[in-house]
Formats: sequence, structure tokens, C-alpha cells
Amino acid sequence: MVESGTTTWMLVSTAMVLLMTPGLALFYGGLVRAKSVLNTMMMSWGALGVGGVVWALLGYSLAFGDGGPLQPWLGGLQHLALRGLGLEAGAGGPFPDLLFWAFQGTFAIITAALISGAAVERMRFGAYLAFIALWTVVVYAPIAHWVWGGGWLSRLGALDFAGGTVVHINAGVAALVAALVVGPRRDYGRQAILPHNVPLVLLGAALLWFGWFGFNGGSALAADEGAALAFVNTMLAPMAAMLVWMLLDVRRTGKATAVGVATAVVVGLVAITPAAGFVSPLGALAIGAVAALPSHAFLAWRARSALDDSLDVFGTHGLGGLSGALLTGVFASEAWGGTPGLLEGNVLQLGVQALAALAALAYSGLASFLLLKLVGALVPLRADTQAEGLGLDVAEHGEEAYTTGEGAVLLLDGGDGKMAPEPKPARAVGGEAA
Amino acid sequence: MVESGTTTWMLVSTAMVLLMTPGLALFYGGLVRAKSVLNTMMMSWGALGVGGVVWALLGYSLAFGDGGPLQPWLGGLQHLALRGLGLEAGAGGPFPDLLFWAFQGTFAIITAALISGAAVERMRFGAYLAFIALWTVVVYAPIAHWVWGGGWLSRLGALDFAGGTVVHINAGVAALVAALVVGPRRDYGRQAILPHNVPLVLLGAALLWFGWFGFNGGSALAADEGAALAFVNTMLAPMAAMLVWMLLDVRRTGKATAVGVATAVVVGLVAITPAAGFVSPLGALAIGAVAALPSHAFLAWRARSALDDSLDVFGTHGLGGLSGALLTGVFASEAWGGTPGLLEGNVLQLGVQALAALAALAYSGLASFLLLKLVGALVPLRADTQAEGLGLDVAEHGEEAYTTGEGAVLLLDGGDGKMAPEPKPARAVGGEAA
Amino acid sequence: MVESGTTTWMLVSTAMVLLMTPGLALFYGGLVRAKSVLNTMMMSWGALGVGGVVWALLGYSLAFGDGGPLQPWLGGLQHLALRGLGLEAGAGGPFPDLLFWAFQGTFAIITAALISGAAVERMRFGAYLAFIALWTVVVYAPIAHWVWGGGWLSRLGALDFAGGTVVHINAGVAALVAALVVGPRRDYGRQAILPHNVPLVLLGAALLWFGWFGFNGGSALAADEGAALAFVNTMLAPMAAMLVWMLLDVRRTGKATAVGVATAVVVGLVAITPAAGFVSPLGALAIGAVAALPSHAFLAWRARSALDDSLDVFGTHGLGGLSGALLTGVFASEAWGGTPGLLEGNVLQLGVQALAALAALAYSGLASFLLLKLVGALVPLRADTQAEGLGLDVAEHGEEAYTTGEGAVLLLDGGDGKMAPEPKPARAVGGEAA
Amino acid sequence: MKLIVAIVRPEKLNDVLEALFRAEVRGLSISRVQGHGGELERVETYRGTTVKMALHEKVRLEIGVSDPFVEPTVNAILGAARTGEVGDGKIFVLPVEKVYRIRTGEEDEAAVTPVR
Amino acid sequence: MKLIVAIVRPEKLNDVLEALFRAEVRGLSISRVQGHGGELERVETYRGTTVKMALHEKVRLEIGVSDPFVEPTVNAILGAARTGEVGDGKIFVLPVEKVYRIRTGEEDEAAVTPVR
Amino acid sequence: MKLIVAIVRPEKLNDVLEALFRAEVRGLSISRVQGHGGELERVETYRGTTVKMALHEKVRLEIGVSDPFVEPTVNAILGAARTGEVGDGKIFVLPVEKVYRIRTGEEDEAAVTPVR
Ligand SMILES: Nc1ncnc2c1ncn2[C@@H]1O[C@H](COP(=O)(O)OP(=O)(O)O)[C@@H](O)[C@H]1O
Ligand SMILES: Nc1ncnc2c1ncn2[C@@H]1O[C@H](COP(=O)(O)OP(=O)(O)O)[C@@H](O)[C@H]1O
Ligand SMILES: Nc1ncnc2c1ncn2[C@@H]1O[C@H](COP(=O)(O)OP(=O)(O)O)[C@@H](O)[C@H]1O
Repeated sequence: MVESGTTTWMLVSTAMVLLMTPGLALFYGGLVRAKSVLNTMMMSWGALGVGGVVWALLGYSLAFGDGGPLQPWLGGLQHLALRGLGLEAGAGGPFPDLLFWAFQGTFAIITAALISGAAVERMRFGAYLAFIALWTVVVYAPIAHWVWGGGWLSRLGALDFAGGTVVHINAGVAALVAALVVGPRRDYGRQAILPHNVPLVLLGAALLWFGWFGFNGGSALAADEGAALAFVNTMLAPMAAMLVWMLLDVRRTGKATAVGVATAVVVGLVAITPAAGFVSPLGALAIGAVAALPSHAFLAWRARSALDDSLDVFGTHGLGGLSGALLTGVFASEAWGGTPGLLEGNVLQLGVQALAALAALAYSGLASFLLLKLVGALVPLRADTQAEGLGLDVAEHGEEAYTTGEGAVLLLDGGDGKMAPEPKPARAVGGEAA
Repeated sequence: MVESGTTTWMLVSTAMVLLMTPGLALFYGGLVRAKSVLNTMMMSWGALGVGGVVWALLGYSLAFGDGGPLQPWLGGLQHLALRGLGLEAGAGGPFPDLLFWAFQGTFAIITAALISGAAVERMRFGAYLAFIALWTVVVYAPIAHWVWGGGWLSRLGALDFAGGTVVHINAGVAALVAALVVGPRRDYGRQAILPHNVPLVLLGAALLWFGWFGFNGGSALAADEGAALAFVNTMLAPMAAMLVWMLLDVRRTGKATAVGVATAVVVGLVAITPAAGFVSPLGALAIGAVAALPSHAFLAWRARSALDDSLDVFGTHGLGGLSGALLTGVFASEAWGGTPGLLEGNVLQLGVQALAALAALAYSGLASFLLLKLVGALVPLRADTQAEGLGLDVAEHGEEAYTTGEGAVLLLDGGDGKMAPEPKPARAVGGEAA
Repeated sequence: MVESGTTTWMLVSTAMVLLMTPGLALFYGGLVRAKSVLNTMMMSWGALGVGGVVWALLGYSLAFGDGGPLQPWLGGLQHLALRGLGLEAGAGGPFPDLLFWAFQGTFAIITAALISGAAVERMRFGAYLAFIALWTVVVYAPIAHWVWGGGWLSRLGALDFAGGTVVHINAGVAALVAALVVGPRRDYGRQAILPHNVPLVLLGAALLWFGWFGFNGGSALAADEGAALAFVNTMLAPMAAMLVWMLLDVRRTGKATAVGVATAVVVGLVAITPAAGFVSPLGALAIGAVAALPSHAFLAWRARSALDDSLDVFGTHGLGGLSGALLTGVFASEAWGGTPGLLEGNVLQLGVQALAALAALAYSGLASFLLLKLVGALVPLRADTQAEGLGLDVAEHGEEAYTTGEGAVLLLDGGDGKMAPEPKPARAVGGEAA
Repeated sequence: MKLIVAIVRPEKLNDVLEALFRAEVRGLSISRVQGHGGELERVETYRGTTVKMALHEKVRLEIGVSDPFVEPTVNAILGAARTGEVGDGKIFVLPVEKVYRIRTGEEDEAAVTPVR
Repeated sequence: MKLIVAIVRPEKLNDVLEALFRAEVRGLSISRVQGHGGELERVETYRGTTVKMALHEKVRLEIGVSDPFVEPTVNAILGAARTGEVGDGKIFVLPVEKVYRIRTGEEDEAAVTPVR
Repeated sequence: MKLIVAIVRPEKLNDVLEALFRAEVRGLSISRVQGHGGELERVETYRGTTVKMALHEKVRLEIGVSDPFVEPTVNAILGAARTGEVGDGKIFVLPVEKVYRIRTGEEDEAAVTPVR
């Protein structure tokens, strides 16, 4: 039976999570140079198109279908092209089954989009789309199956409330691999590459935080105590992460930074994701605070290293996800809906958490590498030097983000070589035009 | 009886649809030149004020009141100035009647705002506000009545789930007429007029998509299977439209564009609007994909024609709405909550859909023309040449969107000619100021 | 018992109100000069961190705890650090108690953030954070207790549906005091200080309006008739305020302005806040319309005075809140869920409203003054002259909002004086890099 | 060698560019400037703050030409940038001592002769 | 005829404009530039990236004047733009061979004399 | 005294600045310009509107130097800004009649000699 309160919560949560991907586009877009902001944003928007359709046609079935004998590793094909997904209440809870597909789809989409931050300002758009299409099927769907689809990690008892492993460790590692395979930007390490629009970054962070309430709260699959707990924890962890990050910033440079605050909020959100419905609110504060430390240190190191994970996807999502997965094993509490964790005397859980994280790390790392190699064997992964210098907006999309139109000459042949006659401005009907 | 789950869904949906109008302001604002971005945004914001109040005073009653003998054509006057609208559950469903007014009001507002895209950068703000005030009463309310208020089109069995005809064909045609009556911008066809801020366009598209889940999902007037179906279809159709549009872009110029993606998403959303609760998810994918074709072709033609429908309101909303109305007649499915459509053997439905679309087209076209002529007879519709050159932001609103304040001299007389004495900066209480 | 519909509404409302603070960051950020936009935005974001954690540790308990003998004045300490807040339905209604904490927390946060508008472009960030941390405990929590926590104002029968007094009068007065204590910007009254990005202001206003539906609607603490009424009134009042403001603008300068529209919407929202669940929809229209008058006049006067309440926090929130509090006493209606007001013959209620407003005014004014003096005695409140000239973004945060990176030289020693060896760009794995 | 600096209306820029290209002038650089001249000041209002805007958007062209090109260049600009209303702008002709083409190191006339 | 190019602090621009108008200099164009001089460099940090910003925001004025106006113009700028701190900027006086008013085609002195 | 005006590629700016600093040239102002030269035009499309972009992003440097510094300055720019591809830009050397340092009122050579 479909229940109206729960259905409403899942409807709203799904819309909120969907909004995260355009939010990510703004977050990432603000962090790059003005000459590549559109390309960067298109990498997220493209995931909405490509990732969404792939999820409908194939991904969902592999993640949530019944895999039969393969069930520990992969789902079956019975939901190919949305087959068998109806409007009755399904396994997810007292809301239409198709809505569960949609909710999960928004997760698949943003996971793919997250990866793009490692390869901005140089990866070719077509190659990127091809990669994430394959990646959604080959990497995301299986790992989602392991944890949420009845696969081996769920049987093992790994705790991942809303996707710390499936989404964040997974995307973070894939991003790391992409940064290495695609290689650094030519200017990287030689010139300062600075965010062109920090207010856009803060706007993106705001939409991410807002959407994350749906991401974590909706993962309760009910409008109940569990949802409320996940919600409150999603509010507290980034607050704590922000405060700690500001202190670390002050210690390092004497100043708290806006980009730092936006980053910290994301790190806090990432870290609480696997734990949201399993730890107490004070646990959430602790997780947010602690998770800020490794990520802050890693980002400081990374920018001086040769590793051009340009928007620090690994440092924020990969490492934040790792911290979150382990801290879930520490703070999980029976009284708050979780298996007991380390603090409640269950050492084992921490091991299970580590194992799940390692499994995702290994599989995602290897499979992402192979997929990039595969795509790279068919089409070049990188834009050429000149395109990179000019900026990918013009080179890959034939557009500029910000233009006055000065010096732009109208081509009236639509680019196909045949010049149309110069159009005469339409006479206003009835002589309104002066 | 008011039911909490349903009421929540209608509350949230209404807020989401209301957010679409400021979202449209960003979408439209990014597409114009920097010198008219505020005027363009004000055309949407003005609709929130003028359209909303007109809807409260008169529009709603004409659309949803009981028209007595005129019922096929127009509602009655019993809800003038919100009279008779209370908090008990009403005809809309198990949620407060007044909330149905609000939900419908957000539709009336955005429909009026949509039109503005055809007349940006030249239409006078006062004339525009007068026009949309009249238009909401004379054009929008009757057509809404025909389709949703128990009028002749609803009796005929025309399918329009969330306003493909009432909102999009209607606004699209009115925009076409406005473009013709107001006449093209002086630079149109002579100079390249390019979007000044494409990230703003993408942000606007994101808010539109987000809000559209309330637009279509809320149109189920319940938090049930129908809402979930409408929701999922609202997710799928724009994804398909985006992919097809990117392919068409690549075929034409070799490159997928960001403005194209934003446009495609809107076209997909428009096209699925009449069908959202009546077709299967695969049907939604098909509708989104197919609807991209005519709109893409039309936009390419339009920009080289003499028709300065500046932001392509007709090409996206009019034509997208038309495609959607007809495709609803094709893909509507009994199993998914609709009357059977062409694919289920019901040829007639396609005819009914065409008739409804034509009726809206004809009435909106004619009535919008007459209203513009009427307003134009009382006040000039167009800003003068100098104002258009200077940009409507300064000319119509006395503001610039982006300014450093350099060369700005404070006037301390408030513009009324009497100079005030130069203010001495306040002494800080307690000497904090250095 | 936790009820799913109500819980969903409270979850969504809380997320919407939380989004208002980053929305405010955009609203305020657009209104300042480009050189201080990040600092301005950080003042709101900082409130999310500092205010949120302070609320968790101490503020909530003082506002909503049981004060025992002190109950008329202040709550108790039983909820220190979230103690005793669980997931069962609590005093708030049929939704988890912890969610009531979260909902109230979003109010505490935005109230603190609102104050910042009076002190932008000159107040030191650290001093500001210290001030709002103290202020949340010493000023906000007690006033919230008086009105909503069972304190003396609630016993007196003062009507404040969603925080006209607790949030807006309170923040407005504190802002006034902050403007006076911190002192005006050096350029104030000498040079024109203009908004650097008006579209950002409109975007911020959009997010504020959207979130305000949760602010007022959620304050019903139920998904019922009262929520719907509050919602509809939250839609109508700003519409009316916008129209009146545009007329006043036209009367003053001949032109309706975009900054004016954004301001008017906020004034309308502020004014309806105390009344939302107590007045009829027509009453809401009236309140929005009337409240525009004093605020419009005050803003015109303020900018020519020596009072550098830079973003007019007092004029919009303080005065708007005052108008709203009094007009609630006028329009409150028994039929619409309120105590009868002046129009229903109850003169007394107006007196009670005035008293409550005065109490908040006096206490907040005095306590805010003392707190600023206290903080100012420990650390300087103001940035020095040079920092103010340079802009607080660089001076306080070491960042620029908009930069091309030209002339920026990479420091590879992380600012600690030891130069790292120049990094060699990583060799691409597998030779993808050209 | 001369450097021609011209201030023109932004809305006339495309016409000026076309006229220059027609006059075979193919090397130039432009930038946005704000100018003050005889133009009417405009009043703007932001909340309570009313200001008089003393500066207007203009475009500045900078064109290095060899001596025989000075006259055609000036004439092209004069012809294409004129509206007859106050605010059309100015042209300044400055002497230049030396010009270099960075790509080749070529000097003077050779430096401004377009390559084909 | 001379072209006076001045680089000043942005926060001093309005004072400079006022001084120029008082000196009856009414035609000029300004633009935003970034300058390097003796100013202290500032350090900025974006996540892990720390940079030294070698350029500072300045405003560039360009003023075509007839010879008798050179001195008053220079003095007006010197007076109004000075703070005494490093970074106040520079003034360059360049020779001009020819000036045209685009609106009328007037030349030289006539081209820079304001119309009334 | 000379004023050296150079148009260079934005991506070469940092190299140019470094070369200038190494040549002991420490005073300069830069601004963003858009240039037209022999560069290939690029085509952009916005919905149905296809345009040819005739202008390319460049950076303009303006450097006032005393006569002995002209050559080192020009050489520094020539060396650091060159890629060999069309579009590298130009250098113009203009005569200057007078230079003032606003902070001190110093003139000419003294005005451009960095303080220590
Ligand atoms: N003396 C000058 N030096 C530099 N620029 C000038 C000068 N006079 C005018 N300009 C520029 O030309 C523009 C138009 O000048 P103005 O005197 O109004 O026009 P007109 O020549 O038509 O009388 C100004 O906005 C300014 O940018
Ligand atoms: N030689 C120069 N050529 C061009 N611009 C210069 C030159 N020297 C300084 N400037 C400009 O003047 C500004 C201030 O110069 P600086 O030498 O720091 O000041 P001061 O003259 O007070 O010592 C610089 O930021 C730069 O914009
Ligand atoms: N005659 C000129 N006057 C001013 N700027 C010029 C001139 N010629 C070229 N430029 C500037 O130099 C840039 C590169 O010029 P171009 O002729 O393409 O390069 P190259 O010198 O390599 O042939 C142009 O984009 C323009 O900004």
C-alpha cells in the first residue's frame, strides 16, 4: 500500500537529490577558470542526461535486480529498460516502486558527475560522456548492488546508510585514477590556477547541502524517526567540519577562507553520509569534526604535489568517504538505529567497515582505470594543447560563458557555407516600433 | 477532511512551482545582454506581484468558479477577491481549498512571465505589466477554465495533465504575437546579440527543473501513484531531450552546447507536461526525445528569420507544448492512468488533442493581439531608440546590474532638488572606529 | 506517535529554512562591493557553523528547556549538548523531538546572520563570530523563550506566529546597535557605495521567499489547515508589498527598481511572519501593502543620514517586524486561528503586541550593545583603514571573489617559508597527455 | 609609424571594425573604458542611495599603423563611429618610435604588415 | 596637444575626477588596470594553493588636453590622488600629433573644447 | 623617457612579468584587451545564432621606462612572449615628454626609479 506521507517524503527527497547535480555544476564551475566554466558545468549536466538514461536502461537492473546465483556480485536483468517497475508499493517501502528507481537514479547520476572534478579543463567532452556511461554500468551498479542490492557487503553487515562507500569512496577513487590517466593540465604546477567565481562555489555548496537532506534523510526510505535522525545528523556534521576547517585554515595562514568553508561543508556531508542513520547527534558532531583533519591536510599536500586532481575530488569525497566509513564503525550505536560500533565495544564492525571501503577502493580503482584505457584507445581523452590554452568552453562547446558580443560577426548561413540574404528586421505589426 | 501527507505534498509543490518564476528570471536574465538583465528579470518578478494579485482578485474565480450557464466558457464570480475560499478540504482533494488557489496561482504567474522572453530588451516595463495583468484575466483564466475548470475542453476529453496547453502553448503563442506586435530589437539581425552569462542560464534551468517536479507531480493533487508517475516522467523526458539535442547540435556544428542543453531540458519538460500522468516511463523517454526535433529545427530557423522572439519562447514553449499535446494523444496509456492514445488504437484522442491545441492557439493568439493593441493605444509599448541603445536597466529601472560605483557621485537631495547638508560620518559609539 | 505526513512537512520545512541562510548570503553579497562579497557571505555561512553548534550545545536548552522558577525569563539546562532530545514525538507535535530542535536551530542561525548586514565591509570576522556566538545565547535564546518557550510574553498572549518579534525585531535592533557601535564605513556618505551584482540579490531574494514557506508554514508544526493558511499568507503579503513598493519607487524617482522589488519582498515576508497563521488572506494582502510604507520611507531617509546600517537591516527587518507585530494586533482574526484583533474589537491585543515588541526592542538593544562592548574590549571590532580600503575579502580571508589569476605567482612552500622543489607535472599514466 | 587611439560608442564598435577591415586595417586592440564628456549625466537609485553617473560606457581602439595608413584609418573611424549626438568620442594620433612584432621580431612597417 | 595618462588608486578616483572637473577638464576616459610597483605583495590561499599576488587594482585615466591645460591637469591629479603611501601611481605626458572629435570632425584644440 | 605598450597572450603574461622583473623593470600596469590580427577566427553558436568571433583575448602592458631601459624591456618581452604562432602580439615604443610619481611629485627618471 502506498502511504501518502512516505510517498511525499520520497518525492521531495528525490527532487532534492536531483538538484544536487546542477548544484555540483555550480560548485565545480566556480572553482575553475572562466575559460572552462561551461565545460565544467556540462560535465555535471551531461551526467544528468547520459547517466540518467543509462540508469533507466541498464544500471538499475544490475544494481537492484535479482542476480540469482550471481546475487552476491551483481543484480539480474529483469528490470532492463525499466521493465517490471510499477506504481504499487515495492520493496523500498510504502511508496511506488518506480519512485525507488528515481531516487536511486539521482544517486547514480551525481556519483558519475563527481568524478569530473578531477579531469576538468582538459578532458574531451565526448570521451568523458562515454566514460561515465560505461562507468555507471560497470563500476557504480555493481558496488551499489554489493551494499544495497543484497550483495556480499550487505550480507557481511557493512554499514553504509546513504552511500559513503557506494557514492563517495567510489567516485573519489575513480577521480584519482582519472587525474592520473588523463594527466595534469599544462599550466598545473607552473601557473596559479585560481577559482574564477567564489560566490558561485558558495551557491553550489548551498544547493548541495540542501539536497543532501534528501540524500541522507530520504535514504531512510520512510518519513519516520530514522529520517529525522539522518536529517539532524546531516545538519550537524558539516557545522562541526566547518568550524574545525576554519581553525585549521587560521593555523595555516592566519585566515579562514570562503573556499575552505564550502569545502569543509562538503567534507562534513560526505563523512556523515554512511553514518547518518546509525549514530547519535553528538556522534555526528564528532564525525564532522574529525573528518575535517585528514581532508584538510591532504588538500594542502595535493596542491603542491604533481597530482592534478584539479578540484580535489579524492581529498574531499574519497578521503571524506573513507573517514566516514571508518568513523561509522566507531560511532555506530544500537540506541540510534545502528549495529554497535567500536565505542559500544564492537571492534569487529570497524574491520567490516574497512573491508567494505577497501573493496570499493580496489574495484573502483581498477575498473575505472581499465575503462579509461578502453575509451582512450578509441578516442583521445585529452583536448589538444591549443584547445587547452584557448579554454574548453570555446574549444569543446563553441561558446563563451561571459561575452559582450563585441567583435562578434553574425553568420547567417548557419555555418553550412551558404550565405543567407541579410534579414531585414521584421516590420512591427501595427507600427509600434519607433 | 484534510490529510497530512497530501497537504504536505501540495504545500511543497506550490513552493517549488513558485520558485520557478525567479528561476525563469535567471534563465532569461542570463540569455540577454548585460545592459538589460535586470529589466528581463523584473519582467518575471513583476509577474509574481501583478499576476499573483490579479489571480487573487479575479483570475481564479474566472478559471475555477462555477460559470452557471457560461460554464463551458468561463467560470463565475463567486470567488472574487478570494471570497469563499477556506481551509476545509475542497474540490481539489483532501487538502485545504485555499492551497488549491495557491497552487493554481503559481501556474498563472509563470505563464505570464514566460511571455516576456519574446519582448525583452525593448518593451516598456509599465506597458508589459499592464499587458500581463489583463492577459491573466482575459486569456489565461478562460483557457484554464476550459481545460481544468470544467469547461468545454475538459468535457471533450482533452488530456492536459499539468498545463501543456493551458501554460505552454498559450504562453508560446502569446509570445509570438508579442514579438510581432512589439517588433524586433534595433540590433536584431544586424549585430550578434549573445547571452551575457551562461552559468546563470544553467542555474535557471536547474531551478526550473526542480520546480517542475512540483508542477507536474503536484498536478496529481495527491501524494499517490499518479504523483510518482508524473514525477518520474518529469525526470526522464528532459534527459532524453537533452541527449537528442546534443546529437542535433553535434550534427549541425560539431559541438554540444551548454545553452543547448539548458534549452533541451526545458523543451523536454514542456513536452512531458500534458502527458506526465498518462504515459509510461518509456513513453516519457520517447516524448522527450521526439519533441527535441521540431524545436531544435525551429530555433535554428528562427534566429535567421526576421522574427525576433528573442528568447525563443514560441520555439521552446509553444512548439514544445504542441509536440507534447499531440504526443500525449499518441502515447497515452490506460494502464498508466490515461485515456488510451493512438498507440493503444484510439485515433480519436489525437484529434481531440489537436483540437484543444488549436483552440488555445487561436484564442490566445487573437486575444493577446487585441490586448497588446489595446495597451499600445494607451501607452507606448516600446522604449525609445536611445533607451534601447543605453539598455533598459538604466532606462527603465535606473539601475545597473553590475557596477563598481566608479564615477558615481552621491546625490544627497534624494533627487528632489533640495541639497541636504553633507552628512558627517557618525561618530562610533564608544570609539571603535579607528 | 510520529506521523509520516507531519514529519515530512517538518523535515522539508527545516531544510527550506536552512537554505535561507546561504540565500541571505547571496542577497547580502550582491548588495556590497565586489571587494567584500566573500566576507559578507562568510558572515552568513559562519552563522551556520557557529550559530548551529552553539544552538546544539546551549542555546536550545535556554530557549526551550524548563526554567523551573525562572521559567518566565529563561529555560533550563536539561537539554545541554542535546541531552534528552530523542526521536519519539515530543512537545512540538507528532514528529521526532530532535526535529523540533533542528527546525528551531535554523531560526537561531538566520537571526544571527541577519545582523551582519549592518556591519559589512568593515567588521573583523573573528570579532563578528565571537559576537554572534554570545548573542545567540544571551539575546536570542531568552527572547525565543519568552515568546515560544513558555515565557512571560507567551503567557501574556502576545501573538508571534513565526518570529516577527523573536527573529526580525530582534535582529533589526541588534543590527542598529552594531551599526552604531562599529561605526560607519570610511567611504560612507562620501562616495557612492553601490551593489556589485543585482542578479545575485534577486537570486538571494528568491531563495529567501522559497525558504520562508517553510519558516512560516512549518511554524504551524503540522501539515494542516494552519500550515496552509500560513503558506498562502506568505505568498500574498510579499506580492502586495512589491506592488506598493514599486508605486512608491515610481512616485519618488519615476522608476520601479529591481533592488526595490527584492527589498519589498523581504519586507512583505517579514511583516507577515508574526501574523501568518492568525489573519485572513485579505488581511495578509493588507499587511504586506501597509508594511511597505514605513520601510520605504525609512530606507530613503537612512541612506542620507549618518547611520551606516549598510544593508538596511533595521529598515527591513526591524521596522518590518514592528509593522508586522502591530498589524497582527489589528488584523488577527478568530475565524482564521488567531486571537481577535483590533478589527474584531479587541483593542487590548494591539497593546500586548506593542508591549512584546518594545520588550524585545529594549532587551535586544541593550544586551547587544553590552555584548559588542565586551567583544570590543577583547579584540578590535573593526578592520583597520588599510584593510577596509583593500576590501575585507583579501584582508580577512586572503581570497578574491573574482580573479583571473593574472599576476599570481605560485608559492610552493605553503607559506611557511620553506620553498618546495618546483613540481614536475605528473607524467600521465599510459601517455594520454600530449 | 603612428598609434591611433580612438574612443567610440560600444554600439558602434562593430560598424567601426567593419569599416577598418574594409580600409585594410587588420591589426588592432580594443578595450572597454568609461568616458566623461559632454554627455548628459544619468541618475540611478539603489534603495535610498541616489547617484549621478558621470561616466559612460565606451570602447577604446588602439591601432598601430604605418604613416600612409593614418588617414584611411582616421577616416574609416570618423565615418563609421559618428551618430551626430554628443558622446561620439575622440581620435588621438600619437607618434611612435618603434614597433615590434613579437612573433618574428620584425620591426616597424614590417611589424604591422599582415602576413598572408 | 598632449595625452595625459595617469595611473591612480581606485579609491582616489572620485577625488581625482572632482579635482579635474574643478580644473575645467571635462573630457577623459578611464579604465581598470592592474599595476605593479613598490607595493607590498599580498598572499592568498585557495585550498592548497598559495599564491603571491603581484598586481594591484588601479585606475588609468587618459585625458587629451591642449597645451595650456597640461599643467592644471597634472596638478589636479597630483593633488587629488596622493596619499603618500607607496602605490599612489604615475602620470605620463605624451605628445599628440592630431586630435579629432568624431561627432563633428573638428580637429585639435577645437576637438577637445567642450560644447555648451 | 619612453612608454612601452605591449600586447601579449594572456597565457604568456606570467612569463613576461617574470622576465621583466629579472630585467629589473618593476613598474608597469596591465589590462585585458581584445585584439584582432592574423589569428584564425573562431565560430560560436548560441541556439540558432552563429557568430564569427573576430577578437581574441590579449593582455596589454604599459611600462614607463627611462631611455637606457628601453632595450632590455623590449628584449625581455620579445623573449618571454613569443610562441612563434600567429597572434603573439606587438610592442610599441612611444615618446614621453614628462613623467611624475604621484606620491612624491618626483619627475622623469626619478619618477620611475624604484624606491628601496
Ligand atoms: N579630452 C578627452 N580625452 C580623453 N577622452 C575623451 C576626451 N574627451 C572626450 N573623451 C571621450 O569621448 C567620449 C565622448 O566625448 P564627448 O565630449 O561627450 O563627445 P563629443 O565629442 O561628441 O562632444 C567621452 O565619454 C570620453 O570617453
Ligand atoms: N614604470 C611604470 N609604468 C607604468 N605604470 C607604472 C610604472 N610604475 C608604477 N606604475 C603604476 O603605478 C602603480 C604604483 O606604483 P608604485 O611604484 O608602487 O608607486 P609609487 O610611485 O608610490 O612608488 C603601480 O601599481 C602601477 O600600476
Ligand atoms: N596594428 C596593431 N595595432 C594594435 N594592436 C595590434 C596590431 N596588430 C596586432 N595587434 C595585436 O596583436 C595581436 C596579435 O597580432 P597578430 O597580427 O595576429 O600577430 P602576429 O604579430 O603574430 O602576426 C592582435 O590580436 C592584436 O591584439
